[in-house]
Amino acid sequence: MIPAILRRAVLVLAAVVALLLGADFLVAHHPYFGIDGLPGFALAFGGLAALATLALGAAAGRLIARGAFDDD
Amino acid sequence: MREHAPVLMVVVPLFGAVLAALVRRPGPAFAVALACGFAVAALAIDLAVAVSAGGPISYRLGGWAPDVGIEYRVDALNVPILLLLGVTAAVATVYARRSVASELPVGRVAWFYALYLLCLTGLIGIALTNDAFNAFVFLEISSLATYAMIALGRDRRALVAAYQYLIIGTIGATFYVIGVGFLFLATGTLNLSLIAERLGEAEAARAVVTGLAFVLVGIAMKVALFPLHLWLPNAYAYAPSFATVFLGATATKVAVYLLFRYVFSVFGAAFVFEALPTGALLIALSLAAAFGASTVAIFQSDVKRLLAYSSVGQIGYATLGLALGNAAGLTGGLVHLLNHAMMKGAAFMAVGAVVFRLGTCRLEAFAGLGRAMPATMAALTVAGLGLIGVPGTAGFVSKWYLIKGALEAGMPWLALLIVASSILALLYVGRLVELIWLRPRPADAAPVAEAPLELLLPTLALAAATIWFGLDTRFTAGLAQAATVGLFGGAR
Amino acid sequence: MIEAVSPALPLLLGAALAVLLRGRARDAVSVAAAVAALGLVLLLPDREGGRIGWLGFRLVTVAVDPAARLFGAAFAIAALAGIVHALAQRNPLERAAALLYAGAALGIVFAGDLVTFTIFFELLAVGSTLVVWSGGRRAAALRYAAVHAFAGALLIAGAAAASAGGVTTFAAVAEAGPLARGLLLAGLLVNAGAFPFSFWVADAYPKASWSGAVFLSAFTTKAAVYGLIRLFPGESALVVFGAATVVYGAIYALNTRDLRALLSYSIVGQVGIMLMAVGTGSALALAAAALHAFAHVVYKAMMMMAAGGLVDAQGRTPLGAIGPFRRSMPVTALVLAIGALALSGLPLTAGFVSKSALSAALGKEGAAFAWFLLTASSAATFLYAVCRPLLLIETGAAARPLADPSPSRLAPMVLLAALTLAIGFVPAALLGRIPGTGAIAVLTPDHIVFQLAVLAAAALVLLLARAVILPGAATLHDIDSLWRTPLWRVVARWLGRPVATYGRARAGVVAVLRNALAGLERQHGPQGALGRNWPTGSMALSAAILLGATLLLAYI
Amino acid sequence: MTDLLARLGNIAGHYNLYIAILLMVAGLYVVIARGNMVKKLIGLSLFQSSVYLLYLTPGKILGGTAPVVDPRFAIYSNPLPHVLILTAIVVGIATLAVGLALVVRINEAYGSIEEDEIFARDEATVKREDRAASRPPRRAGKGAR
Repeated sequence: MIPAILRRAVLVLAAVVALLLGADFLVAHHPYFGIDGLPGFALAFGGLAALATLALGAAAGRLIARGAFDDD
Repeated sequence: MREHAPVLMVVVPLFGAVLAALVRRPGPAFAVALACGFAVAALAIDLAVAVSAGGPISYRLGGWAPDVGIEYRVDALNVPILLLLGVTAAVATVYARRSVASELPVGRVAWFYALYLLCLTGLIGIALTNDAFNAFVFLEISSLATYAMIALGRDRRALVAAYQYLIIGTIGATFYVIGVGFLFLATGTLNLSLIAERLGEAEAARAVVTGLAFVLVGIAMKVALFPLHLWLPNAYAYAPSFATVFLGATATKVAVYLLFRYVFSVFGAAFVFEALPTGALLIALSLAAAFGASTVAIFQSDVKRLLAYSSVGQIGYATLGLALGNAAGLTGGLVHLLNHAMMKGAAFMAVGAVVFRLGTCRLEAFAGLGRAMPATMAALTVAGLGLIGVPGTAGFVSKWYLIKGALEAGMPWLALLIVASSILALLYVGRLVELIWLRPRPADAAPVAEAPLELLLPTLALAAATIWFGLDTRFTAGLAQAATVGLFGGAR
Repeated sequence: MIEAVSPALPLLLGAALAVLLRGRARDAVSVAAAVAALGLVLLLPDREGGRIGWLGFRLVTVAVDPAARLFGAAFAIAALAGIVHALAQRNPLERAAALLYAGAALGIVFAGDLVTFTIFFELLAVGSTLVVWSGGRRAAALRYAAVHAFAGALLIAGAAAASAGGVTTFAAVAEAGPLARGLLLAGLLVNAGAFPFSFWVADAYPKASWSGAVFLSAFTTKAAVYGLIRLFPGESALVVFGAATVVYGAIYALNTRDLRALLSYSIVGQVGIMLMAVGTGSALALAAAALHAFAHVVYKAMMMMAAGGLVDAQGRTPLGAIGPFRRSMPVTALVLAIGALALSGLPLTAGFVSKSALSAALGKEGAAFAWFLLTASSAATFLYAVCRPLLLIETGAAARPLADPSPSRLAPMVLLAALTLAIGFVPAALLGRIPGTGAIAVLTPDHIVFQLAVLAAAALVLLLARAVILPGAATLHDIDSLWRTPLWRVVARWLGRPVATYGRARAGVVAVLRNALAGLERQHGPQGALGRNWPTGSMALSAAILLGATLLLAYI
Repeated sequence: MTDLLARLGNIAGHYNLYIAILLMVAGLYVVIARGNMVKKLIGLSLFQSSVYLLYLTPGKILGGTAPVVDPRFAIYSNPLPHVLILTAIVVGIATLAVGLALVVRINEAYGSIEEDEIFARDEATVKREDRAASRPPRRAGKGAR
């Protein structure tokens, strides 16, 4: 993958995130648990979840990688 | 006319046999056989209706009272057997024409039908009669016709098989008649119902036990109970295909019926299982049959022989039901007679159709046949599933009752063994199914057409019955349950 | 009259006919069977019908309620789309197996008692095994068969134990003992592919044919979810199993390099979500689980079709190889994209609708753990279904000229994609038909912003942390590695012993088995003691001995 | 002493039963021990004949007459066993006839009536068939792999 495209993608995503953060202050929330009604919660939680998933996946990946296609 | 239905059932095929022998030509002889087959089926249905409506029918031959003359008796126990014989005769005879014509020289076809009708006469007679000695005579009528029918097979090994069966069958029948002699000495009568009544007050208990042993072992040889089964595989394998179909569906079943009759309505289950170690012995032999014969079936290279060994194993289930001695087991044993007749009839018919098309029934010949003869092979597959006891087929119903019977008898290990023995059936059927559906047809094999309609329709009918009676158990299980109730009501 | 006809019936009949018929007749019968099944699902009245007495049981083959109709509709749609998609498949066994498989799935859904339910589950195992088998990978099919024989045995044993009192209704399960419940639950969890029984899903599904995988993705796991809704609503253990399954699905999907394996792992992950909802147990949660199953069947079936097109075109589906297909197979690529977005729950897709329903149900129940995990799983799904594949795509030309598959394979994909979008655009059309879910507002600004924010943040994190992007492997170790590469081989390696020890031991075991078989054949084969021809005299002797033994036993 | 004599007389009085048992066992022995198919059938006939004797023995009453309906005779032998055995003899003859016919056919087909020789020939047939059958499929099997 060409890094230039990636850099542009990061910029676009950052813009989208900023936009969503703004929108989050405008919409009316219907929280179930309180914390999920805070503006920006979804962004923070999504990012944390992604980080945790990546960390877990990478850690587990070393254990479970098996190699070539199994041909039986 | 209707009150003579019991005797007509015997007389019609008997005279049919004479007629078939007299006409000498294949066409008319087949017509006679077909007419007799349907007449017998109609009479059997008529009798079944009459018995379910009005209770047991007693028919006195020549008007003599039972203790002097011969009595035919139709009750809940032999109605299923009569239906089995009648329906098999009707369905199988349709199958007969092309199959017999292709396997026998023209000059012998009429004789073959005469023998077939004689055999049918004998089997119906055994099922109908309430006279111990009369049963022996019918046993010999059917056996003699069977020996000759087997000997008509194309392979010369058929002759040896017929000879072996003749020796063993005669020894069995003689054992039986010796046993009947002891019973006659002890009770002074040959009527089964009267024997049953008088056994209680008989003084010579030793004679009664000896008679019981002779009768049971004698019938067991006809049943092909495990160590006495050695005549059966060759007889079935080398007989003409139609003879195999008919005998495989009926002959041993009638013998098992006779066993049921003696054990439950003559001697009474209590006496049989107390006086002799019958229960334990029969369970051991039945299991030996279910495991031993089924294992042998796995290694066969001739499909008729494979199915014949499977018959020995399956008969083990019927006798197992008897040996359990409780209502569920008995129902299972009886219903298995009917179900096995359907499944094995369909299987042997399908194999007969292969013989018709290919002239052989060696295992290799079945490779890839699923593409060439899909309907026939589908019927064979359904029958095979029934033999395994897959839910939704008739075979499952009988095993269900057997397992129930084993659990009720406090023998859960036996229930497990019944299930385990099904795995053996899975192996020999699986071997066939894999060959038929998953192997390619050998490149140098000649093209094969689907079996002709005359062979296909009866085959499919029995295969459909295997599924139908696996789903709708009211009829078969109902018949068997009615018989069981009758037996336990009548048992002393 | 119609209320007595189970939707399974036309499909099972079609399976039987598919064995016998050939060519166009078989195609016509297959499609007609699927259409008839779908028609029955939609037309059956909401009550019990089709009672049969069997072996003393009262079997109810048709019992319709909203959940049954929803699952039934999903299965019937998948069956119809799958059959049309598979019209180009010339393997006769697979057609019959697929019809049997679909029929069994519908039979499960409309079963009104435990016995019927169990019987159809066994049929389901048979049908699905045959579908895997007809893909041509025999060893995988045998492993699949072993797992499902085990699961089937658990179910039968559980059903037998639960109905020991003679009552075979579903309600009897609630009052059954711990053994019966445990067996049934285990049997259903294996079928659902719940952790730790998930290994078989990604082992078998990628090895099916291009057309067979569609059926596999639709039926078995979701039928098990249906079974759990019926038998174990509110069983708290399901939340634990579901959570573990969600985590498992995410980890494995993130590490695989194979498209169809990724789809299989994502099935497992989504089933995990459904399990958590079933475990929560409120009426709304159960309805939401059913809704998610419906949506998932629809978009996963179309993704499997699209993946099947790639498999067919190049034989294997490593994620990176999607690149060259984008231009030459535009429809396939588009369907795959819509599916991936629906899987991640992007607004305006069916996935967003069902995830909103789940979120509402879990939230209203106060099931915080399940709710947060569900939300996190949306982020994780977006990572493995959309972002990571995009990063892995290799550019370059395809090895050979490629094109979208034939119309009979393209049309079902496109229609299912349209359905996915239609549900996403007009959620009320579907929600209004399910009792209890009509009140859920899906396309509200806060829901949309929430979901978009979760996904965008996750994507940004992945892009920033792309140094750790997971290269993955073609195949992954799973629980089944324990017996597929025997434990003692691993132990031997740890101990530093040469692996030859293992090889020698294996050769020894094989030799022992071979000898045992030869011995069995010596005994039972045509020349063996039990199988050979015996002289007449010995037959007579055995009769005499039996008689003698009987008499002797009688007198002592 | 008289008691013993009476018992001996009683035992001796059953001599026809002993003969029946002797015939039965001898007949069965011949069936079991002889490989010649005709001799087997002779043994079978002996075996069946023993049954005739077994039935007839209790039917005869010492001092009884033939079963003729006449006021002068009060004691007569039971006619039923005689009738039964008449039937059994017919059955026996039929069996023997079928058996002998089979042996004739076997002799024509195999050129022998010794069971072990016939088995040896059958075994050779089976081996030939297996060989013939195993060749082409093996080739086809390899091609299919």
